[in-house]
Amino acid sequence: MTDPALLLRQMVRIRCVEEELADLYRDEQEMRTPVHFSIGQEAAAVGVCAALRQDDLVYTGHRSHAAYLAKGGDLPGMVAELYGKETGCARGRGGSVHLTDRAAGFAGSAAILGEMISVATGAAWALGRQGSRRVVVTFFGDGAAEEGVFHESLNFAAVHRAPVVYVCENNAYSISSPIAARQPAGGSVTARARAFGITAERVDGNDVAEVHAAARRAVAACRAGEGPYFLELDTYRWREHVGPGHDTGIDRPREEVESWLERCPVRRAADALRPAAPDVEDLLAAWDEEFRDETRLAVAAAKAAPFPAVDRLTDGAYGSPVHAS
Amino acid sequence: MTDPALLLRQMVRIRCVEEELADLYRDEQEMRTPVHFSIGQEAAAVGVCAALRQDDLVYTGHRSHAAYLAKGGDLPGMVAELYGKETGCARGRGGSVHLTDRAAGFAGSAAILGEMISVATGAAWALGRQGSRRVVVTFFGDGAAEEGVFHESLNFAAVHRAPVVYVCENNAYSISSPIAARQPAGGSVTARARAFGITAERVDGNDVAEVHAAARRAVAACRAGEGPYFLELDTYRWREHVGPGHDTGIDRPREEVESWLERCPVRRAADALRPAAPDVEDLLAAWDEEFRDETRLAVAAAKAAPFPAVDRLTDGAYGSPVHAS
Amino acid sequence: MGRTLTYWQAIAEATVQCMEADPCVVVAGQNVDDAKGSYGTTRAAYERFGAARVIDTPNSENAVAGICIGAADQGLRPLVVHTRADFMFLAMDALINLASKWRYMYGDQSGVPVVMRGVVGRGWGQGATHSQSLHSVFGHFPGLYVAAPASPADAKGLLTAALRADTPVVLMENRSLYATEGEVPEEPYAVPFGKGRIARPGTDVTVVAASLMVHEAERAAALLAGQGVSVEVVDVRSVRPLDEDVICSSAARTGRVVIADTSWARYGFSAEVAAVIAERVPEALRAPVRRVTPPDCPAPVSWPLEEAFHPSAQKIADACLDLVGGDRSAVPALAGVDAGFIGPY
Amino acid sequence: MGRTLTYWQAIAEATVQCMEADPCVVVAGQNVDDAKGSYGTTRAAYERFGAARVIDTPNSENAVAGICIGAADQGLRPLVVHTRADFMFLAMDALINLASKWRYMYGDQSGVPVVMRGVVGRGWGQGATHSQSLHSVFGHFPGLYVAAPASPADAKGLLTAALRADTPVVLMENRSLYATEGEVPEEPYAVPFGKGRIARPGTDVTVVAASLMVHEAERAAALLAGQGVSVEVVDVRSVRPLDEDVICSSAARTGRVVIADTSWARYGFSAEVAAVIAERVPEALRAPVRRVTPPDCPAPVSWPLEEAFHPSAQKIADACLDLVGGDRSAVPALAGVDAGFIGPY
Ligand SMILES: Cc1ncc(C[n+]2csc(CCOP(=O)(O)OP(=O)(O)O)c2C)c(N)n1
Ligand SMILES: Cc1ncc(C[n+]2csc(CCOP(=O)(O)OP(=O)(O)O)c2C)c(N)n1
Ligand SMILES: [Mg+2]
Ligand SMILES: [Mg+2]
Repeated sequence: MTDPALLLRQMVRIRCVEEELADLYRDEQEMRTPVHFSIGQEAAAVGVCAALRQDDLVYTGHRSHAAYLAKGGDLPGMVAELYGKETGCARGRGGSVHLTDRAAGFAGSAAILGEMISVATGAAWALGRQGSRRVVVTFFGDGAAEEGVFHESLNFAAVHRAPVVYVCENNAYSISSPIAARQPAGGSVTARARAFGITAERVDGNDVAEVHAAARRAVAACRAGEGPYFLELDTYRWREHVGPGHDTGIDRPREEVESWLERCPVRRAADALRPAAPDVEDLLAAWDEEFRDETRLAVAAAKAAPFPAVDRLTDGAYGSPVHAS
Repeated sequence: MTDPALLLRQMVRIRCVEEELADLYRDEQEMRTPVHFSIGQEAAAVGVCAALRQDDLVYTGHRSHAAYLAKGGDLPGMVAELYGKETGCARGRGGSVHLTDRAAGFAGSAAILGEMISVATGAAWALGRQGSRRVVVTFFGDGAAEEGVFHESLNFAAVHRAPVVYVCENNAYSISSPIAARQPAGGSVTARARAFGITAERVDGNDVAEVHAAARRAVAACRAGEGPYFLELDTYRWREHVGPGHDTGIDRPREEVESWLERCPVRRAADALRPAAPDVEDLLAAWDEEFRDETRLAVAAAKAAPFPAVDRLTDGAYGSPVHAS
Repeated sequence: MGRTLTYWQAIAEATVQCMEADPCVVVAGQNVDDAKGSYGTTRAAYERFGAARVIDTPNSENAVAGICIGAADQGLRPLVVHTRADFMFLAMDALINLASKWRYMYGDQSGVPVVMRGVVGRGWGQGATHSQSLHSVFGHFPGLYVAAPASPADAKGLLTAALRADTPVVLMENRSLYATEGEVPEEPYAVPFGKGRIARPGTDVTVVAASLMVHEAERAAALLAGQGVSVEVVDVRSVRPLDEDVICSSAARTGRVVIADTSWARYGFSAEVAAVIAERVPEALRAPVRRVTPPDCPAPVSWPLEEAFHPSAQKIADACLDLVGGDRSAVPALAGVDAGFIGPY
Repeated sequence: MGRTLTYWQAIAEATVQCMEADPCVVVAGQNVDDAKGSYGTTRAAYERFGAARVIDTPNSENAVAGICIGAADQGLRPLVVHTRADFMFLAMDALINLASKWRYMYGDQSGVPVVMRGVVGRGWGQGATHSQSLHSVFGHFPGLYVAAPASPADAKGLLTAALRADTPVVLMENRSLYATEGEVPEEPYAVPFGKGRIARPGTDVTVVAASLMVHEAERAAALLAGQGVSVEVVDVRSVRPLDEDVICSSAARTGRVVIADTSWARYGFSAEVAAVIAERVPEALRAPVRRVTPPDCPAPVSWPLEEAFHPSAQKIADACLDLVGGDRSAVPALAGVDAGFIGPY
C-alpha cells in the first residue's frame, strides 16, 4: 500500500501544475492547444497510477495531464508540448491531447473518444501473449463509454483475458451534457462491464485511498492473469470541459458544482491524514510552493526552447522506407 | 395468441420456399446473389412476426428471407429479386440481402452487420415521437451483437424508450466461427441487453410457441410505451453460412449438426400440435405440396420477367433534385 | 444593400426556418442543446423548439447516424451536427455503406434524406484529428450530395436545399468562416447542389476552391490585382455534384489554373478539379495546373508548423504568380482569414 | 521459366515466410482460421502456426483495428484480414485518425506498423456494399502506405514489404485476381512501395491502372495490338506513395492517357493520375485524358447491370480507340478477367 502522504503529495502536485498552467493559458494565450484540465479529479489518476510499476503502461483519452503526471511523465516535456516546442514530449506535434512519455510508461493519449480503450486492450493482449506480467491501464470518461468501441474492446479483452484495467472517470458530464441525457437511468457503466463477465467495481473517485485500494485489486488480478478488470470512479471536474475557465451556472448548476467543491479529493485526503500527520497543513503549504516553483521552472524552460523548424514540417509522417531486397 | 396451426403452416412455407430455392440456386446458377438461408431457424421469424400487425415494421440483417416471408413479404417479388429481375422487390438492384416490401411492413434488410440494428432503433424512435403505437422489430445474429453499434443502439433506445424489439437469433456461429471464440464464456447477449436496463428474455428459439409468447410480451410492452425489449432466441442453421450447401464436418462438427436436426422447429411444432390435430401429418403433406407449387410459380414468373434495362443503370442513385427557389 | 449576417447566424436562421416549414426536421448531435449551441448554429433552434426537436445525443456516432437514417426512413428529416468533421469517420459505414446507397439498392422506392453537418476545426492547435476536411472522401461515393459553402448566403441556401432534398447530404463548414459576414436574404431559399459560381471575375489565372479557400483566393486575388494580375475565383459550392462547366469555362478563358484546398492533394478535391480539366479542356492550358494544399503530413499543433501547414492566401498568390511568371518578392505578406480568431481554443 | 503460383498462393506464401522470419507477425480477422482460410490466403499460416498466431476475431472491426494498433505499439506486427474491403469503413477511425497519424503526432518516436488487407469482392451479385475498392480513400491520408498489387509476384512482394515496414499499410486485393497465375520467386523478397512498373510497353496510348484493371488493360492492349494500336500499360502497384515518374514519362512518350479504375471517378484514383499529368506534363497531351470507371451509382446486383457497371478490357479498348481515332466496330468483343469465376457466390 502506498503511503497516504505520498498519494496526497501527488494530488497536490497535479493540482498545482494544472492551476498554474490554467492561469498562464488564459492570460498569455501562448499555449495554442486545447487543454482539458483534471482539477477536481486528481484522485483517480493518483490512486490508480500508484498501484502501477514503471514498466506498466497507461493510455488515456483527451483528459490526459493528470494520468501523465501520476505515471511519472516528465513535467518539462509536458509543459513544452503545451507551448508547441521542439522539446515537448511529442515534439510540439501533438499538443495537450497527445502526451506521451515512453520512459515513464505513459504510452499516449488521444483526442478521439474511445480510441485508446481499444489500443490499451491490444497492448495488454500483446504483453499477455509475450508472457510478460506487465499491466496496461486506460483512463476514459463516462461519455467515451458510450462509444461502440468500448463494448467491442471489453468483449475482446474478456475472451482473450487481456491484462488491462479499464478506468472510467465518471464525472457525470460529456462537455455540457449530463449523463442522464445519454445513458439509461438506474444503470451504470459498471453494469455494462460486468455483462461481459469482467470483474468490476464502482468506487468513490474522490477518495484516493479507496481508489488506490481498488486499483491494487485490479492490478493484482491482471498481473495474476485474471484480467481484465474494470473500475468506475465517480468524480467531478471543476473547470469547464476544455480550457482554463469555469462553466458554473452555464453548463452546470451552481449548487451542483459547489457540492462537489466540498468533496475536494485533496482536502479529503488531507483531512484523512491529519490524525497520523497533525502537520498536514504545513506539508500542504510546502508542497504548494514546491510544485508551483517546479511548474514555473518548466514554463521558463519551455518558453526558452525553440519551436520546431518549419523545414521539418513533414518529418515523421512516415517511418523509414522499405527497400527491395 | 395466434393459432398454433398457423404458426406451423408459416414455418412449413418458409422451409419449402427455401429448400426449393436452394436446389435451384445450386443447380441452375441463375440466381447470382449471395443467399443466406434460414432453414432450421424458421421458428424465430414466424414466432415473432405472428405477434405483429401489418403496419409494424421489420428490419433485418443478411439472413433475411424468413422474416421477409413471415412478415407477409411478397414471394414472387423476393424470388424475382434473387433472379435479378426488374420485377424483384428491389428491382434487381439489391439481391437477397436487400429485400424490402413496404406494403407488408418489411422495411428492409442489409448486408453489413449491425446496420439495421441502429436503423430499426431510429425508425422506432421516429414512430414513438409521432405518438404512433406501431412497433419495430429487428432480427440479427449472435455475431452482429459483437458490433459496437449494437450496444450504442441499445443505449439510445433505452434512454429514449424507443418501441423496438431486438431479436437476436443466436445460432452460435458467425460463418465458421463458434461463439466461444468470439464472446466470453458464461455470458450471454441477453445479459448485455439487461445492462442497459432493457427487459430481456432468452428463450428456446426452436420452440415456436415459446418464441411467440415471448414476442407477444415484447410487442405488448413496446406498444404500451414500455419499450425497448430484447429477445435472444437460441437456434441453429442447417445449411452453410452463405449458399445452398452444407458445412457439416467442415466448419461444424457432425454430431453437433445432427443434434440440432433432431430439434427441428417444424417437427417440434407438428408434434406439439398432434394431440389437438391428429391429422397433422396430412396437413404437413398438403402444405408441402401447396408451398412448393407456390414457389415454382414464383420461379416461373421470375424467369419470364425482364432484366432491368441496361440504360437505366444509374437510375435511383439520387432522388429528385432540389431547385433554387 | 441587404441584410448582413455572419456565417453561423445564416446557418442558425436556415435551421429555424426549415424547422418552421417542416415539422419533421429535427436537430441531433452531441451538445446541440447547450449554451454554446454548436458555435451558435443550433442555439436559436433550441430556444424556439426545445428539447423535443433539438436532441442531445450520446457519444455514439455510428449508431446515431444509423438511428437518423432509420428516422429518415420513417419520415423525419434529421439534421445531425458533428462539432468536428473528424468524428464522422465513426459514422462512415452508416453514411456511405447505407445512406448513400439506400435509394438505389432498394430499387428506387424510398430515400433516407439525412443531413450531416461536419465542422472543420480550424483554430489554435486543433491538430491531426480535429481539423480534417472530409469533402472529397464523401464526394467519392455516388448517392450523397456534398457541399462546402463559402459565404453566409450559400451556407443558408445549401442547408435549406439539404433539408428539402430527398437525398442524403453532407455539409462541411470551416470553423474559421463562422464569424465572416455577408448579405443574406431573409426569406427561405435554396441554393441548388451542383451549381458553382464565379466569386470574382478575372482574366489571367483561375483559382478553383470551396469553403474557406474561396476567401483566401479572393484575398489573393485582391492582392494580385495590385500587381496587375487578374485572378478569377471559382467557388464550386458543392463538390458532388460538381459543376464541371463553371470550372472548365473559366479554365478555358484564363488558360491557367490553381486549385486551392484545405485537404491533401492526393485523391482529393484538387485532384478531381485537375482531372476534369485534363478530360475536358486540356488544350486550353497555357501552363501546368497548380495545387495549393497541405503537405503530406498530419496537421501539427505547434503554431509555426500549423501556419506552414495550412494553405493560405499567400500560398495561393505565390502559385498564381508562378503561373504568370510574376515576382513573388514584389507582393506584400498576407495573414490568414482566421487571423481574427480569438483563442484560447 | 520460374515457378508459378496463383495470386492467393503468393499471399499465403508471403504470410508464412514473414511469420517464419519474424515471430511478432500475427494474423487476425474474422474466420481467418477456418477451412476456407480467407480464400486460402491464411490457411497455410494457420496450418503452420496454429490458433496462437492466426486469430479468429469477433465481429468488431473498429476495436479489432484499435487492438491491433495497440498490439503493434507493443511490438507485434498484426496482419488484419477483411474478407470485404467494405467492412473497413468501420475501422476507418482507427486506421485514419490514429494509425496513420501516430508516428507524426507523437513526435516521431514510435510507429504502429499494422497491416490491413481488404478484399474487393468481385463475383456474382456482390452488390453495393460488398464490392467497393477503397484505395483512394485510404490513399488520401498521409501516414499510410496503400498498395493494390496486380500480379502474384507483386502480391507477395508488397505484402512482404508491408510486414517489414514501420508504417501502417493497407493492401487492396481484388477477389477476381485470386485464381490468376504468375511467376513468383520462392525466396522472400520485398517490392518497394511507390515504384510502378511498365506492365506492357507501347507507343500510342498509355493506360494507367492498378490491381485488376492492369489485367484488363493488358487484355485490351493485346486486342488492340491486332488493330495496329500500340498500348503501354502502367501498373502503379501502390497508390500511396504514387510513382509519378513512371506515369509522367509514359504519358510524355505516348501523349494519350486512359486511366482505368475499379472505383468511381470523382476524387478517386483516376482523378489523381489525371491531376499528376496536368501538373507535370500537360503539354505532352495530344488528346484529352480519359477515365474508365464505374458510372455514378452504387454497384447493382442484377447481372446485366453488373456487367455494365464494372470497367472492363472492352471499355478500356474503346477508350483507347477513341483517343487514337480508331473504329470500335473493328474490334472483337472481350469477356471480363473474372469470366472464369465459378459461382455460386
Ligand atoms: C469520437 C468523438 N466524438 C466526440 C468528441 C468530442 N468530445 C471531446 S471530449 C468529449 C466529452 C467526453 O466526455 P467524457 O468521456 O465523459 O470525458 P470528460 O471530458 O468528461 O472527461 C466530447 C464529446 C470526440 N473527441 N471524439
Ligand atoms: C461489418 C461486417 N463484418 C463482417 C461481415 C461478414 N459477415 C457476413 S454474415 C457474417 C456472420 C454473422 O454472424 P451472425 O450475426 O451470428 O449471423 P448468422 O449468419 O449466424 O445468421 C459475417 C461475419 C459483414 N457482412 N459485415
Ligand atoms: Mg465525463
Ligand atoms: Mg450466428
